[in-house]
This record gives sequence, structure tokens and C-alpha cells, in this order.
Amino acid sequence: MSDLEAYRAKAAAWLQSVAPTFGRDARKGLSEADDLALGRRYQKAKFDAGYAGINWPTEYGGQGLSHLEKVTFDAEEMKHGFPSFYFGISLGMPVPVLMQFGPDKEFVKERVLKALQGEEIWCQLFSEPSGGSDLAGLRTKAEPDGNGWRINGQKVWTSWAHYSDYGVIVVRTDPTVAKHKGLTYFWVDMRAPGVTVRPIKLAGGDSHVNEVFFDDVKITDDHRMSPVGGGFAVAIATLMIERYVATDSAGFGPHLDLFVELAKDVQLNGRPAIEDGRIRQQIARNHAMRSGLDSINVRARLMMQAGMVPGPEGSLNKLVAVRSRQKLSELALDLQGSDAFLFDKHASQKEDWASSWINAPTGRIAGGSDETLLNTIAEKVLGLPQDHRPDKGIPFNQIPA
Amino acid sequence: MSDLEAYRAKAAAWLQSVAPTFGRDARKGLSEADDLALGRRYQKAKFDAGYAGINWPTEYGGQGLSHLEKVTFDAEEMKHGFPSFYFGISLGMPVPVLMQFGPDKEFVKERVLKALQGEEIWCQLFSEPSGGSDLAGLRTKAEPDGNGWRINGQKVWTSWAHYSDYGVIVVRTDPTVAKHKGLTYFWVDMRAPGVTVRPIKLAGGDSHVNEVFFDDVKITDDHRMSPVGGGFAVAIATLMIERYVATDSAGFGPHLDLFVELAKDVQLNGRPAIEDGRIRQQIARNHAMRSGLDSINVRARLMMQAGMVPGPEGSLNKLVAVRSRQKLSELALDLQGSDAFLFDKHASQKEDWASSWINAPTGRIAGGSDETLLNTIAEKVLGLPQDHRPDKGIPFNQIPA
Amino acid sequence: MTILYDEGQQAIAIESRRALEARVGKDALLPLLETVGEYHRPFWDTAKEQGWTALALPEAHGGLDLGLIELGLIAHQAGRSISGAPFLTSSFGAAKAIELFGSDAQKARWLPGLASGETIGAIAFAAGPDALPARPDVTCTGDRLDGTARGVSAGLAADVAIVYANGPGMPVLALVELAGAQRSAVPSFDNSRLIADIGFSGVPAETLAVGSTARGAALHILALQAVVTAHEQTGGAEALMEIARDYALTRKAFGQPIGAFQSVKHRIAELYGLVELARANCIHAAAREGAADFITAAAAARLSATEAYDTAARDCIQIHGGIGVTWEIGLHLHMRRARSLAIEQGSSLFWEDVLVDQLAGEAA
Amino acid sequence: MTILYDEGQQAIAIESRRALEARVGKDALLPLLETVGEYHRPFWDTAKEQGWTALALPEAHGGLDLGLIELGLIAHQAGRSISGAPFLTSSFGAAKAIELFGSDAQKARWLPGLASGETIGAIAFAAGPDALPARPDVTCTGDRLDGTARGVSAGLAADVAIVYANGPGMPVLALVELAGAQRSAVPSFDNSRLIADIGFSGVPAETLAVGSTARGAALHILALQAVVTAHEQTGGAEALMEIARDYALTRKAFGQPIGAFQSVKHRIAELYGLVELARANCIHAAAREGAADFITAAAAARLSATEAYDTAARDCIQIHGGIGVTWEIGLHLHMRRARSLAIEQGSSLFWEDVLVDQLAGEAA
Repeated sequence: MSDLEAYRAKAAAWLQSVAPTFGRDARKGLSEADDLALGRRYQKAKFDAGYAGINWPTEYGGQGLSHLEKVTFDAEEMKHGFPSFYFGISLGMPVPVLMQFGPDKEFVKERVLKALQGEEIWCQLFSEPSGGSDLAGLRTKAEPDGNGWRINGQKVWTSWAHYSDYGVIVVRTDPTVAKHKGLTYFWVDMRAPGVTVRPIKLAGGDSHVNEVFFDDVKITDDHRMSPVGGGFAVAIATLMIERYVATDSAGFGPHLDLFVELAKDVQLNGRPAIEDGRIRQQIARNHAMRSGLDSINVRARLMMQAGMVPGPEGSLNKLVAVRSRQKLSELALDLQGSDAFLFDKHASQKEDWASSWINAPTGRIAGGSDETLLNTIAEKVLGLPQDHRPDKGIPFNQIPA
Repeated sequence: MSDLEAYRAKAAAWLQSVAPTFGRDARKGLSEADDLALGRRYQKAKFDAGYAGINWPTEYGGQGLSHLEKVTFDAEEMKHGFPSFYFGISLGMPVPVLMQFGPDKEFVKERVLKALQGEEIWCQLFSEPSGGSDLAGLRTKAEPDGNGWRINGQKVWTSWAHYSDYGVIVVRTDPTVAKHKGLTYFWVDMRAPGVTVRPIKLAGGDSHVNEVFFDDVKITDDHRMSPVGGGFAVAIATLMIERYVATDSAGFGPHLDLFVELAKDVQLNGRPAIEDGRIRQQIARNHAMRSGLDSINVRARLMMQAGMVPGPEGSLNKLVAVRSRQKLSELALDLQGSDAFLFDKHASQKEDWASSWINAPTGRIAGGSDETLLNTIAEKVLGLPQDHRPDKGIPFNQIPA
Repeated sequence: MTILYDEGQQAIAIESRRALEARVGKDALLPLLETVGEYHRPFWDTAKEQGWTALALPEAHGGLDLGLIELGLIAHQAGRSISGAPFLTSSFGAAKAIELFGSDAQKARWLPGLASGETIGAIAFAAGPDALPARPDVTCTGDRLDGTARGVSAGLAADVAIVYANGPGMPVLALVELAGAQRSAVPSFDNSRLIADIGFSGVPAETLAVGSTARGAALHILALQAVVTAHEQTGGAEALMEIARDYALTRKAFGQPIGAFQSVKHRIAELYGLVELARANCIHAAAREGAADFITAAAAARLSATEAYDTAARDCIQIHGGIGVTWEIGLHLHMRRARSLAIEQGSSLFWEDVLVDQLAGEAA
Repeated sequence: MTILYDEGQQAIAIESRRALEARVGKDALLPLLETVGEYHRPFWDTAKEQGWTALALPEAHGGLDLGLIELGLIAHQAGRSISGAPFLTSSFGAAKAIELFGSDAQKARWLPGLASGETIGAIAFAAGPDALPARPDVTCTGDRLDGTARGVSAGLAADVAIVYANGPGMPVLALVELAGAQRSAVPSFDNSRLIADIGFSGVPAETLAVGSTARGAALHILALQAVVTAHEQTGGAEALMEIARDYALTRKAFGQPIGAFQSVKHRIAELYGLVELARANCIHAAAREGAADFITAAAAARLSATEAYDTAARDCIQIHGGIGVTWEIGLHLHMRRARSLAIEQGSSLFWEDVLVDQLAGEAA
């Protein structure tokens, strides 16, 4: 058994042992506040057991292991339905970026340790109402203010901002240059005066994302994490990290086995639906698509293990998997017919077809829309020309709104 | 029985009576030359029976009836597999345009009469190698030459040019103005010195389209059918006529009944394929699509009958019908399995699945590609913005090739 | 029957659109999603005032003697503005069952109320995925019903239901007054559909048809409802296509309206195509009521309308990006409605089979 | 078995690509479309010289003892340049049948010739649409075959065939020397596949397996061939995707490369996705030879590769516009090959059923 397999076995055993305390069943019926509290205790338990910051440097409280141990653990962890998603973004992007670009090492170390133990949560303040897929088009501005800066503007789609203690933010510090060149990257205290967080209710009924307003929020210059005007590079570095978070060939929806079970239970024209060619075709097509994504995934890990850089095909997962999850979920509801109406908006997207269906559009848009992903593949991988962009090279304050 | 129904009955009877002489069976095994000869005799018979130029003015030898009688006759005619397609383009666009824009009425009358009787064939010289969907980008030029013009350049995709006596052509007479503004419209004698016709063999194996080369072809100014520089408007008028040629919800492929028959004959997993959900789904989906197109078509005729202008939804037929015909034909071949290999390149696209499949790509491209049709709907019908066009308003001779 | 709308029919379309746009909006509909057992009363009041409830019913019983074409025009407009209750279809289905298969006494008893809209009707044929099950869950012995009809639209408000039940060795189409039935609300993703499980234990019922006649009758009622629903779905798809178009014209990215990007532009053009195909099939089907190919035409309309509404819901939201998935913008009202209408009266799977049975000449 | 290619495997890919690109081109392949009974001899000569014919066969019988992964790499390259004969797959299938289910005598008799490429093998399992029919058209009584195997690829050139025949009350997998059979050429849309109807009248045959064993054996052979073909299809799809990309970069319309229009750009990006999914499934399936889930992996590879090649053929031609449908540019070589490969060894309809039977745990 390889070291990695041994690691997987050990992790699986530990996760099994804490599942009763923190897992799916323990969470049933909890208010979101209680669920978050449970999540903080679970994060602390992971830290104590040596499963927090698995691939982070030990000097920051990490385990100093490789990305492989990390994805191995994540894959096992996913099975138990732990309340870990409150910390997914925090430990996924902002905190790693803080480690890389944070100016004051002592301060950084303190923050990272608290974040790893679930005491503090960080959010990522990028998107804006006017922005859409155009990150560099952001309008929130920071103006020089004494020895620091004064932030005014609005961010949106900020996950978990309503629970966050800190956030990383990109703002415009110079509107007179081309839009990519006038940005600067800071960290902010979400409790600072002038910061207002307003949750956004989503189509599915719940509210994990927020609008965040900045009214004359004053920060000192030691909050700056990039050169003045050099914020876009750090923002891109932040987004690159996302490519290495664990993928899911089910498109973060239910496993195909659940569809097969449904098709066996349900009768169509007096026979089990699993015998109907239309249903069989969807099962076969979705399995082929998912097994392809899984194989891409496994190969990427093996390459990393061998010290190679995985190919760009890794970016296909979100595009292909979420899109087909949406249609498969619709079919799963049609297949239940008059039994499909019964709806629980708190059911898990990974286990309930209606919940998977109603949240699928958010999945297709969050973290890069289908169109953005197709453009990225076409331009970065295949070398096709960029779209026509009238605003290219024009000073930001001269682009017609 | 309405007048139109009476007309239909009379036409059907006549077509039935000549079918043995000119129809499907009479054409079996004929060389293309003999088939064309038969076609000319059929066209003459139509003329004598009063079924040529049905909706054309009587002064030009037409019948002076409405578009409704025309499409009614066409629908009936389509059933017998007559050799009429040699004259489809000729009588479809160039000759009507000649009637509308031809300078010398006496000459026009003579030409129209010969065309209606199948003695002369006209072609339409629009597309060019560099052009693609960009008609106004054409490069063939006509320069002043004495009291006339001298044409040099190349046209392509010219249907039936190798059998044509005359053609209508759009050429560039002024490269120093914006590309739409420098075009002029002429008719040309295809037998004139300097005109070379080279057939293009298509993917299916046959060659109905041609390259046509013009080397110092001299024409007098009475060949001109538009003001100098006003050729684009006449070209568009020519294309508009196409919208009113008979549509076919089968995408010019086999009728769905033939697929149903196939699905009844063929066994899948020991049961008739017609019982397999996958096959049933395709039959149902294709029927729903085709019945929608048929209904659009019927409504358009009723509106014309009532003196109204049909809606733009008529333009959907080609986009939707040919695209789905392509996939249905693939499925029909898969469904025949090892029996699908047997291939006759001369079989009719309307009756043979392999022929329908291999010629489908030509159908999707000829007369406006899917993309062009989608752009037209988006811009002309829905008012969405035009694509970015770097060459807009730039003098033609300054557009980088 | 011509498929060109006459002046009267065009007037119905214009008037119903005006009335609905004036009184129905997302601000009223959003809260209903989170309330079980409520529907949008102004919508139904409008339907009653405007006489839509009486439109397609016989004059002898308080109806206006118009037909599917006129009711379809109303349903199309209701779909555009998202109807606030399922009664337009459910009461129509119940009324037609009584008109076509009921006794004079039954007509006199129920049709006037259904025509005025004071009485609400429901159709309870389905058992789970099967819109017309070989073995219904409800059994009919003598003149009494037992068992539970699951997931019945309008079930929470209906006074009378037409039930497809399992009789002695053969199916039965039964008329039942719901006063004596136990109803339990089904919390759903589209609560104003008033979904209910309806439990019967020895509830008295009257038989409308038995055996193969009952199945044929039930299929005919489903087809009539399917045509009305197809118009409603087409209206919803049309509204979404227009919303997407308008957003693509105003929303800018990279310095130009997103409608200038072909991925957005062509997607909307494809929606136009789906809407027009669905509309054409709807007009055709409505005009074929009573003809031999009515079931075929109804199935085609139902299939293309379901595809149009589902696709429009997916694409319109996708084109909006983040704002499209917010609760407040309310595009999910259409997405939820697209699904509930896709399931009521049988899913595409059911209608595909019905259509192919017709085309291939097998027994339905 | 790892799914990362080692250096030897990467060398095979590079070398085979070099060899094929040097000796195979459309100028040689186009005329073959209009000639019945001919194949591209330089392709097969190359395969023999390079030892591709021996690659996956046992060393004891003149093979190189390598496996599906290596043969798949060759097939991928063959698919890129459109292979000039079907033998790489057909002889491999026949050889594996003999290796796995034949006697020592049969192995000694046939494997060396199949390994050297001097002997050509064919597989005759299908009856029309059914790749593994419950009632094969060919019957096997005693040790003789009667009846006709229709549309057999490589049938015109094969020396030996493996036939799935209808034995006494059970299926039989039989080995037959074709010298004694009547073959008639089937003119096809892809003539270099050498399609033949093979007629047997009392032709002597040797039994390899009977009953359910025969069916399991036949399915296993089909799966092995399907993995090789899936690599070939993926190679063809990859080539088309690159051709489309290159054309979109050079061809201009409205003053810019057509690759700048999203309708073209996104279509090619989607092709990239289909190709990578097919490639990943192929690599996985090749590595699962001998494992319990091999049939499942083979079916997934086959389905995604067929979809990739079909879609790439449609879209690449569409992107080219008029020039794409000319005979001379030869894109129809890929379009025709996409269809013949989609049908050989069973269409998607067959593999969908095989896959679901595996996933749902029913009997195949």
C-alpha cells in the first residue's frame, strides 16, 4: 500500500470516528447559527488531529504535506456531510493569499492560526454590481487619506461575508489609467466602521452571499497587499488558486447512483423506468461524461505526484458537470411526476434532486460562467483570438458606462 | 371546395398524368445529360399546360396567378421526383430579377419565354472564394472599357453554371469607397469569351456547383441592371426572393414516415426499435418540430391569401429542419447497423438516409449558414446589436486581406 | 377551423394582457412561494370578472360557447405574467369531463358554478410519473372511492374532482365532491399550485365512464388541458425570451452590450425559434379540437411548449449572470413554474409515448 | 496499471505519428472512396514494418506482449490521419478471440500470421443493428456454418473470421477459415473498410465457446475492439478540432478571423471538451483491461469517443462553410469514417444498453 493509500486509510478512519459528532445526522434540524458553531468545533477538531492546512507550511500551523494529501483528505471528507463549507472560501483563497502577500508576518501568522482553528473567517471582496465577468471593470475606489486610504463603493456576491471577520479586497486607486492598471489589493477588517453587510436571498431561498457596502472606510497603508496599481496581478493569483480546489464530476449535485436507484424504483408505462431507453440513455451519457472527468482528475493528481503540471483539461469539470447536472435534475423530477412537487429548501444539493435543480443555475454562474470558461479554453488553451473589447486600453474614467 | 382546392386537384391530376413520362421511374439510370434533356421536355410540358410562371405576369408568358397557386403546385409536384431542379435557381431568382431590373424590355421578354420553356438556363454569380457569408466583401471587378465594362475575377458555388446560358452577377466597380457602396449588378452571357466554368465535386460525390472565372470579359453597358455603385440593393432584392421559395419541414431530407417505417422493421434487443424509448423520443421530437414548421408555413400562406405579410418566423425552416435532419439521418444509419454500409451516391436525399446524411452539411451551409440565419433573426427580428465588424465603413481597398 | 385569429380573438388577447399586467406582478407572487395553501386571489378575481372561467363552456350552463382557441389566448397571457392559480386549467378539465361524459343532472349541478368560477375543479388521474396509470392508486367499488390521489394540482381548493380510479377489473372515470375527502397540503417549489394529497375512505362518487371508454375519455381530458397548458408555457417562454433580449440590450460588459456577443445573441435567437415553433403547434392544436388528429396535435404542442419554457428558463437566467439567481429579480418564478407545468398533465416522457402511439398506429 | 504514459509509450505515440504522417494523406485516400475492394496498402505495410500488428499479442506466438494502452496509442494516431484499412482492429479482435478461447493448435496455426500482419482476421457478430444478436443469422450445426453474415468490415480481405452463430439451442463462438466462403462486396460510403456479405454453406468451423460463455466471450472481444476503435475515433476528433482551430485563425470575415466570433470560438472550445473527455475515458479503459469493470470502462470510452468524432465532423465542416463540403478538401473522409466507426462493433444504442446493464447490475 502506497504512502498515499496509507494516508487515505488513516484519514478515513478518523473522519469515520468524528462523523457521529459533526456529520450529516448530527446537523439535522440545526439552525444556521448552531450549524456554524458546530462547524467551528469541527474545524478545531481537524486542526488538533492534524488535518487542517494539510499542504500549508508548518510555520503557519500547517502540516507541510503536498497537495495530494490535501485532495485525498477532501475526497474522503466529502462523504460525511460535515459543516465545513463555512470555511471553504476562507481557507481556500483569502488566507493562502494573505500568507503569500501579507505585509506583516507576525500579524499574518496570528490570523492564519485562528482561521485554521475556525475562530476567524475571511471573505473575498471581488465582484461588483457593474462587473459581471469583467473583474477589472470594478468601481469601488480607495483614495489617499492621510497615511492611509479611504474606501467607498459596493461589492456583491461575497460568500459568507455576514460571518466574516476579515476580507481581501481589490479596489480602484487610479481611474485615469487603463482599467487593469489602476487597481490595488488590500485586506480589510469587516467590523470596521463604514462596512455594511446585506445578505442576498437566492432563487433557492437561502442566503449565503452578500452585498457589502463601504462608506468612507479608513484603513492604514499596512493593509496594502500589492504595489499601488499592482492589484490585478494579485487578484489573478487569488483566482488561480481556485483551479486547485477539489473538483466533483457530479457537478456538486447528486451521485449518478441515486438516479439509477430512482429509475429502478419508479414505474414508467407499467415497467421500471430503468428499462426505458430514454432513461437508459441519460444514465449512460452522464456516466460516460463523469467517468471522463474522474479520469482527468486522477491523471492530474498522478502528474502532480510525479512533479508534473496537470493539463488545462482540468478546467472542463465545472463547465461540463454543472450544465448536465441541471438537465439530469429536471429529468429526475419529471420522472417522479406528481410525487416531485414535495420540496424541502434545506435539503442537500448532493442528495436531493429538487434542491440540485433549483440551485443549479447558481452553480453554472458562480466562479466563472459557462461563457467565461469557454472563452478561457478557446483563448488560453487553443490560442483563438480574444473577443472584441471596445474598452481595451482606454482610461477607465473615459469608458462609457 | 375552395378555388385553391380545386386548383390543387386539377394540378395533381395533371402531374399524375405526366409522372410516367417524366417522373421518378422514368429517370432511373439516366445519365445526367439525358436527365437534363428529359428535364427540358418536362419544363416545356409544364409551360404548355399552363404550370410555368404560375405567379408571373402574363405579358412575360406567366399565368398571372398568386403565390398561393405557385406553392400549391410546388407541393404537389414535389411528390413525383421530376427532373425540375435544373431550373429551380434559374426561374427562382435570376429571371424574376431580370424581369424587375432588366433594362431592355424586348430582350427580357425573349429571355423569360425561353427560360420558362426550359430552353435557356440562368445562374446567379454572387459568392466568391474570399467571401463566405460576407457578400459585400466580393473582389471580382468590372472596369470601364470603351462604352462598356471589362470583368476580371472569380466566382464560386455557382449552381448549374455548367448548363447555364446566362447569369446575373455582382461586381466591384469602385474599390475606393466602403464595401457596400462600390458594387454594380449586371447580366452576362455565359458563352462569352473569357468565361471559364469549372465544376466543383462535392462531398457526396456529385458536382452541381461550379467555379466561374472571368478573364477580361467584355460587356456593353446595356448589361447593367443597377445604377453604378447601386448593385448591393439589387443583390439583396435577389436574395429576398429566396424567402418565398417553397419550404420543406423535412429539411429536404426523408419524410418522418420513412423513419417510423424503419423503426418498425428493425429489431433492437429482440424487440421492434419502435418500442425503444430512445427511438420513440426522436420520432416524437422530430414530429413536434416539423408540425410546428408546417403550421408556420400554412399560416404564412393564409396570411398571403388574406393580403397580409407573413411574419419573420418563416426564416426558421431552414435553420431548424436541416440541422435536425442531419442528426436524424445519422441515427437512421446507426439503427440499420451493419446493413447501413450499402451506399448509392445517386439515391435521392428525400428517400435515402445515407444520401440525406452525406448531403446534409451542404444543406446547412448553402443559402445562408446556421450562424448567418441566427444573426439575421437576432438583429432583424429581435433588434440585437450587429457583430463587431472592423471593416465597417472602411474603403474596400484599405481592408487588410 | 382557421388558424388565423379573427378580430374578436385578437381583442381577447389584447384585453387579457392588459388586465393581467395591471393586476399581477412578482411582488405579489414571490411571497406565495413561501406560503403553503395560498394563491393569488386578484388573478382569479380577474379571471372571473373577465369571464375567462366561462369562455369555453356551453351557453346552456352559463358558458360563452367559445373554445380552445380563445381559452388558449388567455392561457398564453396568463403564462406571460405567471398565473396566480392553477384553476384556469384544472376547472376547465373538470368542466369538460362533466360536459362530455356527465348526465344532464350532473351538468346542471356543476357547470354553472365552474363557469362562474365560484366552484373550483381538479383532475386526479396521475400516480407518480404515470399520468394515466394502468393501476391507479384510488380504487372505486360500487359508488365509493378509497385510497389516496397524490400530488393533485388545485387539490387544496377544489370543490369537485374528476378521478381516474381502479374499478372492478377495469379503470373508471369518477366524479367526486371533495367535501368528504381528507386533504393534506404538499409543500412544493411552486406553492400557489395548491398541491394536495387527497385521501378517500368510502367517499361517494358518480361514474362518468368505465373500461377503455374511461381511458379514452381521460386521455381526451388530459389532451384538452395539455393544449391550454402549452399556451401557458409558450407565454412564459415568450416573456423570458423578451426579458433576456431587453437585458442583453442594456447590460454592458467589456465596453459593449452583452447582446453583441454571439454566445448571448445566438442563444436568444434560438429561444425565438423554440417559442415560434411552440406557438405554431399551439395554434394548430387549438384549431384541431374535435378532429381525428387532435391527440397528435395536442401532444406536439405540449412537447414543443415544454421544451421552449424549460430552455428559456435555463438560458434567460444564465444570460443574466449573478443577478439572475437572486430571489428578488424573480426569474426563478418562471423556472419553478416551468417545472410544475412540465409535470402537471403528464411529463414529456408521457406525451412522447402518446404521440408515437398515434403516429405508429399502436393502441394508446 | 497507471494511466500516465511511460517513456516507452510516449515514444510509440511520437514514432507512429511520424510514420503515418509521412506515408498517409487524403490524396491517396480520396480515390479509395470510389473504388470497391481496395484499401491503402502503404498504411498496412507501415503497420507491419512497425510491428503494430504484433504489439498486443503474446510473445510465444510472435507478438510483443504489450497491451491495449500501446495499441490504443497507435489507433489514436491512425485515427488522426484516417487509417487506410480496418485490419488493426479486426485482426486484433480475431487474434484475441483465438488467444483467449482457442486451443494451442489454433493459436499455433493462426497467431503468428496475425502477429506478422500476413494473415487478416475479421469479426462477424452483428446482424443488422444488433451487435450481439439473440438469434444470429449464421447457424452452426455440428462443425459447419450456414447462412450469411451481413456487412462484415475487413470481410473482403480476411483469411479467418470469428463468427457469432446460432448453435443448437444456444449461441456459439466459432472460428472459420474463409477460403470456403462466398463473399460479395458491399459498395459503401467508406469503401476502404472492405465491407462484405459473407455467405456460408456447410463451411467447416471450429467452436471456441458455447452458450452463455460464448456470449460473454463475444462481448469481451467487442469491448477490446471498442477500446481500440474509441482511441481511433478520439484521434479523428482531435485532428478535426485542430483543423477547425487552424482554419478559424486564418479565415477572415467582416475584417477579422472567424475565430473571433463566439459562435465559432465556443464551438471549437466545446470540441476540445469532447475530445479530452473521450481521451480520458480511452486511457482509463485501456488501463482496465482484465479488471472487473473493464466492460463498463470500455462502454464509456466508446460512447464518449463516438460523440466526439460525430460532433467534430459536423462542426468542423460547418465552420469551414462552402469549402468544407468540397470533395477535394477531404473533410468528408472524416465524416464518412466517423459513421463507419460509429457502426462497427455496435452503435451507441448498443453500448448504452451494455453500460446501463453493468451499472444497474442486470444481466448483460
